[in-house]
Amino acid sequence: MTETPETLPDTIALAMVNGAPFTQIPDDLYIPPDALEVFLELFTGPLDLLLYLIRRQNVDIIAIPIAQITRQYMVYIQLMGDLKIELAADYLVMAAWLAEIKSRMLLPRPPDAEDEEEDPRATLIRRLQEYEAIKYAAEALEELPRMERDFFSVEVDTSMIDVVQALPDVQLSELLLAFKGILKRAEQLSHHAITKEALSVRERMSTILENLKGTDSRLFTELFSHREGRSGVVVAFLAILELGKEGLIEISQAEPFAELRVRATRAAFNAT
Amino acid sequence: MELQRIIEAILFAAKRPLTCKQVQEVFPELEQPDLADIQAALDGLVEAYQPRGIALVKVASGYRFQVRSDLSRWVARLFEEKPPKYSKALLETLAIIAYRQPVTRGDIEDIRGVSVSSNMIQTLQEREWIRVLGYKEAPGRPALYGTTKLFLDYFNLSTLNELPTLQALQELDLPPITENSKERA
Amino acid sequence: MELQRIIEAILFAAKRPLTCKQVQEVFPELEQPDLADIQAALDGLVEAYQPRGIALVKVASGYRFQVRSDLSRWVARLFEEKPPKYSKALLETLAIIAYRQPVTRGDIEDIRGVSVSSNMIQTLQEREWIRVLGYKEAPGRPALYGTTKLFLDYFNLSTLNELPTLQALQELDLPPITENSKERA
Repeated sequence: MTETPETLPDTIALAMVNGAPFTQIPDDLYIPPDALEVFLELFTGPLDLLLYLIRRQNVDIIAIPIAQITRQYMVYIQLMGDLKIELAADYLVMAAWLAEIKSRMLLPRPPDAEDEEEDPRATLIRRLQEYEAIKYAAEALEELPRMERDFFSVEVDTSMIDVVQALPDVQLSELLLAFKGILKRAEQLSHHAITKEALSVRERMSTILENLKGTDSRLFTELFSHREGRSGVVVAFLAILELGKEGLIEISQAEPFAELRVRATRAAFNAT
Repeated sequence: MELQRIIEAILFAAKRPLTCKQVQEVFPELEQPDLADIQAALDGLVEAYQPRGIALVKVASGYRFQVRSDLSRWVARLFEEKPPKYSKALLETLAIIAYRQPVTRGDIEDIRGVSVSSNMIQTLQEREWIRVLGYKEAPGRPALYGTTKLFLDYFNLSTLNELPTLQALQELDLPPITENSKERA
Repeated sequence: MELQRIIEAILFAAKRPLTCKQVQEVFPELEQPDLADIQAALDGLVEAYQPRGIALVKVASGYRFQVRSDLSRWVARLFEEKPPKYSKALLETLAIIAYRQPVTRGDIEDIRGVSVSSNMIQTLQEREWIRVLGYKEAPGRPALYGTTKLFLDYFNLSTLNELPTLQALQELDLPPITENSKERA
């Protein structure tokens, strides 16, 4: 903190206070008026300014000379106001508080009240101490070695590294849940009901279409496997009927009692 | 040795390749080392990093540190992002194809009541979970989709019959899938 | 030694500090080394880089390589921009959050004796030095702020305990008012 001259020649009016020339400067307080604004910017708030005033007296916070500090503080506030320097409301709040403490200390107190009522200085001192601790902590923080100033991050080139992006993972339950949702919605839509067909028929439909792929046609009987037993044959049969109904296959008979032949409809299999 | 340490720090912090000349210019004017000394320091660094997991290499625009190529398969895993999640729409589409195959896109749209994007179909095809079984004899000759063997494998099914029947499905009490339950597992 | 090389490459490529556990997770599930082995490799790396221009250090979110501080004056010249400066007000606010967390904005204002601008809180949040830990059960449910690991990382600390000790508050034993009010003014 910069040192400032102790006093001014007392003939020069420093400012006008309440219409009267203000020439008396409290001890240890002189700041050139045009530097007041800059001076105020040095402080982060009223507690900081108060601390400064206290520290300049070289006294301990605990032994804070309330009346004196309050007077000095008020002079600053007054000066700022007179010079039309916009002052944060926080400074005025502090001024009011200091004035209150001072007046309370001047009032005679009944002896029995002493225990209950806290010393009005205590709260102020407590706050000053608390603030001072933080002020020093902030200064220590500023001194701590830190990134971008005292340390620099290092980086190596990784552009040559190929990264294979993993594909989303799906649980079967998610799939079933999705289908359940569809069923629920479908039930509500009267125009489209999902027939509760056995899944095996749908699967067989896929298999049969697959089988017909790349061939001109197959014998009807080739589409069945006896190893599957009766139910397998029924499934295959239902699948063939369903495929026929959906126009995906054609079933033909060259002549009466000839074997049935099944072929995929013309459109079907020129892709994949 | 001190010069080497400084240059080493500069190259690591630079985040871009630096030439000998550029390294020199990082030094204040009056303290700039000779290019020959810088080159010697760089050569020393290349040597010093020989046994290490990273290497100082010279590329077109200068010297840079990079991960050694024999280690890139380990490092690559650092950059693998968590796989994205499929949309509900995509799962529905896949479920319809699984249960109702062979189906056309139109069929899926009818069932879902909303249009199905080509993107979604493409994603499922790229994943090789669905394929075109054929084309339907109908205006526009729409493709008929079905699931693949890979689909069954992925979901650990040996046949589609292992999927719950519609009846069973409606009775099934599936826990809702939440983001968390999957990630924290 | 091979493990050390792999971990070295991973740490250099990561662009952020990694913990032992995070290093382990970079390895494929079946090839994950023991944490003890990883720790040994890390210790070995710290040692190996002792004479070099960069150092492997442990900060709050893990291990990272960084330029040694004695070389920072050279490295700083690489960057045209000056390192950001932080105002006293911002540092005070940050100090209160660091030492007194969890705190509300009201608490900060009480200690500093001035109102705290939203801007300042926002700046600290954008730097990811502070975050909302929760909300206080009080009128208006004000946010409770605390510092992040990134804050510690930035200041090269591994835990909050490494912050400089806060000046202890003196015991209050006030002299009686009567004496004090007759001040030497």
